[in-house]
Amino acid sequence: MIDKTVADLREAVAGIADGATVMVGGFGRAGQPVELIDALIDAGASELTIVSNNAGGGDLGLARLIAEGRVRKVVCSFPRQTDSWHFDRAYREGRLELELVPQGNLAERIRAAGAGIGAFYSPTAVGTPLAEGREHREIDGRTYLLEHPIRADVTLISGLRADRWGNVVYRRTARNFAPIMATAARTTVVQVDEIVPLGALDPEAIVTPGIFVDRVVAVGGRRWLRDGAFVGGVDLQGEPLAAPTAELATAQTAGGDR
Amino acid sequence: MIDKTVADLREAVAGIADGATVMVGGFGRAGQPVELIDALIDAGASELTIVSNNAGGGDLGLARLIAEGRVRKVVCSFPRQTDSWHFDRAYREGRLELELVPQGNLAERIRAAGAGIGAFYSPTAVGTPLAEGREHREIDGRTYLLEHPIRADVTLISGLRADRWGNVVYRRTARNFAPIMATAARTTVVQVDEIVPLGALDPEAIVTPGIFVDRVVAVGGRRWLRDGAFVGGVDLQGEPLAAPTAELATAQTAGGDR
Amino acid sequence: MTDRLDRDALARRVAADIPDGAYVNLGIGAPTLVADHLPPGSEVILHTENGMLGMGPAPAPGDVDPDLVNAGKLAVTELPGAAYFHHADSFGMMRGGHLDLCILGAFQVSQTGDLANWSTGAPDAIPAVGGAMDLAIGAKDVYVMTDLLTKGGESKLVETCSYPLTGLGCVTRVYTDRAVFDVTPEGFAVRELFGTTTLDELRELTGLSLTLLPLTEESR
Amino acid sequence: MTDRLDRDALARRVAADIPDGAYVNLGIGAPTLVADHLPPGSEVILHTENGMLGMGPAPAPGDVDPDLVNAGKLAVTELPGAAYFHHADSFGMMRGGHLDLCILGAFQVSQTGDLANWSTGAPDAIPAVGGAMDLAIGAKDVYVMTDLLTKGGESKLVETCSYPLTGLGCVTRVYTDRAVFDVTPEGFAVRELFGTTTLDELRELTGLSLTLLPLTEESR
Repeated sequence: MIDKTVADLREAVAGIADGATVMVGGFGRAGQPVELIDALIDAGASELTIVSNNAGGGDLGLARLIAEGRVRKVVCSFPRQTDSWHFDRAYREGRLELELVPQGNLAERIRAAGAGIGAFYSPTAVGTPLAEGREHREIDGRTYLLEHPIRADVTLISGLRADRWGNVVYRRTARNFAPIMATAARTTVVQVDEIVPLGALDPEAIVTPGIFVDRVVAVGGRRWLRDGAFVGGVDLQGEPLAAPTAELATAQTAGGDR
Repeated sequence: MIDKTVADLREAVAGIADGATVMVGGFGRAGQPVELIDALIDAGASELTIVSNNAGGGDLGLARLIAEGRVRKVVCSFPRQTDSWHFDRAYREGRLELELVPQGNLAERIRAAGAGIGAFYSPTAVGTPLAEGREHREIDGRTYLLEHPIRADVTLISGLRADRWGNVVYRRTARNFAPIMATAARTTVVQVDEIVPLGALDPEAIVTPGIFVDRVVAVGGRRWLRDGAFVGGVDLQGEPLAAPTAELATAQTAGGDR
Repeated sequence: MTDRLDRDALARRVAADIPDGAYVNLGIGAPTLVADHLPPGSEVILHTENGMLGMGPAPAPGDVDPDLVNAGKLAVTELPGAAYFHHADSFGMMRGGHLDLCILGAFQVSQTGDLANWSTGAPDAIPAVGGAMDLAIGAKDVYVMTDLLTKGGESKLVETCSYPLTGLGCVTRVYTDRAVFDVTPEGFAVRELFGTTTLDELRELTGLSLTLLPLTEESR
Repeated sequence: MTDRLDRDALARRVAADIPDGAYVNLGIGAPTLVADHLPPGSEVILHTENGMLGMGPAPAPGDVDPDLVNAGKLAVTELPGAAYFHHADSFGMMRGGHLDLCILGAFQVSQTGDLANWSTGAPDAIPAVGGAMDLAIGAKDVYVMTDLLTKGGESKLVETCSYPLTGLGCVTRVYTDRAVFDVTPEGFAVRELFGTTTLDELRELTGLSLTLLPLTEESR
């Protein structure tokens, strides 16, 4: 019998070695696997290369991993945020290396790794400083840059629900990089709010089939819903986000439509 | 207001010119947009280049299009079937050209067209006759072939349900090539069993977002469910498939889960 | 000063040019204001590159959903007809030319349509590009929405960008607080003048030999 | 003749080697019989390249669903835990090395693991490749399941394939009606002999200098 669920977060991140390349899902805080990152910090690995869209904000998750000095290099598109003080400090002090990749190339390079594509030509970044020293090629009158896959030892992502085969569904824009990162690592670990029985997920709506998933751990409703320790960003006026209303929280975690 | 639904099949295929490149969804008969192909035959276009996984079976759909002499060239992975007599005859008589593409390269080349990838390196077909004369490249010790996108003027596909924005969901393995073909043509036309109100499709489960779709036409329950004119293939023993039971047909078209 | 459009008025002006049914990406920052000024009854489908089509306005306070944010990581809502997808699909949508329009901010735009909007090249800055380079080449039209001048009074419309480029020859139109410019094979052409602004003033401010589109003469 | 495994027995023999939890693609034709012989209680997840994981056995007569077929276009069923996806995702899954095992038929397998299974090169044949070339390179292990000899009595195990290739050096093991062979750096090594078949007989039938795996000696 296949059962990819593990008992706790410690087991979920077991075996991540010093120097490992770790993909971390999330776009800002949406979809960031904060509980897995906390477990990774507890497990003690260091000298990590992190592949993620951002480099953490505030004092938790990726930001905390960097603050703890565990990260040697970040591969991302957008490290700079109003609250990326931990990354900023480490970068300015020369304590970590940054590889900047345009967001779409980052996504496509991760997908290429998972899909067995050797390399591909992208039109993004042609004529910019990020094109310097790269292979250029003209195809049908347009110039492209050669882009190579980005692989990882481990992927850490956050989903809404999973079953014991490792099938995963996500919630709204928390999906972002998770489905492609799941395909690009030797070991893919998923935290979900809830593990459901096999067959409970609609086969037409499964976003990440279990073939890409090695370990699943349930973390309960995420922190911002569970205990009021809401950590969201700012609204359109730049004001801090309020925690969701109790009704919304209930609707969203009660096994409703999504 | 956006309304991509059109009144009838004639309008759905309007404007397809002689010599056009037309992508046609389906894997065998699963997902083949038979009603749209019939309308295309009625509309009269000829000298077509067809991009599809197969080249038709029996006497309907793609097979009929070929039988009617409308096809100049077929780009596909597997034209030969036990019942591909119309293709076989036209090919042997030199009345149409065949470009054979391995199925995975066919799919990835179609995706590349839709995703703005200039070209990509695939490991498939290296060392085979289909690699002859192609650009080879060694990447990280493995040999790859350069593959270019396949684009079309028009894509004809079949879905289960759509809304007026052109969001589409499919049914089981009838999905196959449709979602990628929808992205790779200037005009994408979708036949569905049923058009549903905007908001009726689960945003987490939409497979083809409306941005890729230009026209949607409702054809009712497909023929094999609607009027008993079931046209399916053979079972594991090679026996012709029986038409589905009435209960199954009801369950599948009554707006049930899928 | 009153002749210049303020940010909201400019957003309204840009919004008026977006046709019903268009698929539009508003990037981050000021251009996202355009969403608030779309003509009532018009259906414009907003794409956010973090994986959504059919993005709606900011939620009411207390209805914020941290799983539902835009590219600027601000809270948004979901309209009926919305769809979610992953990042590779989202940028494929963009790179594949399926969006009708991107509206972006800019540090500089050159008369050949080159865009600089991701870096001022300051040596001590932490580089961050996000989706800027993908957006710059990822739509049938790329409009820039910006003040004509920097805070220091320098023209953002230039002969050649001095800042690091985001994309080559990608901008098709520039909406500024003083005028609207099309990027043409002959350089910038003034499409519309706001308030009392004149062509000569614009030539002086930009140092460019601007032309006037026939359309503009009419509309005055 | 009775010492040779028939097709069902061979399928059962292959099935016995598939570990619980494996992701397996059975191609089309004879290898699909393996599905009927998986050990009871073992969960093996079948992939069909036309867009499904968790494929179940053929449906009962009258329960056929033409929207639910395998790569051979035959009716199948859906198991709890199944998932559907499109063709690019399906072949990405394969090409990306996520499948544990593909089981394929063959016209010829060379001692370096080259596979020929899509074309006999007959000049009048209509060429058709389907997913054969993608499958050949698309799994951690590629097993071939075939009779050792053609109907004309020629060995399908060869020094070098004379038929057009499907993939280079991709086959890792060959299950035949007379023996099981591993592809090793030293060529074919016999892993298991069926019935009274001997190594010498196999050498004679194939014309190859076969070695015997230590495992085989033990198991006799």
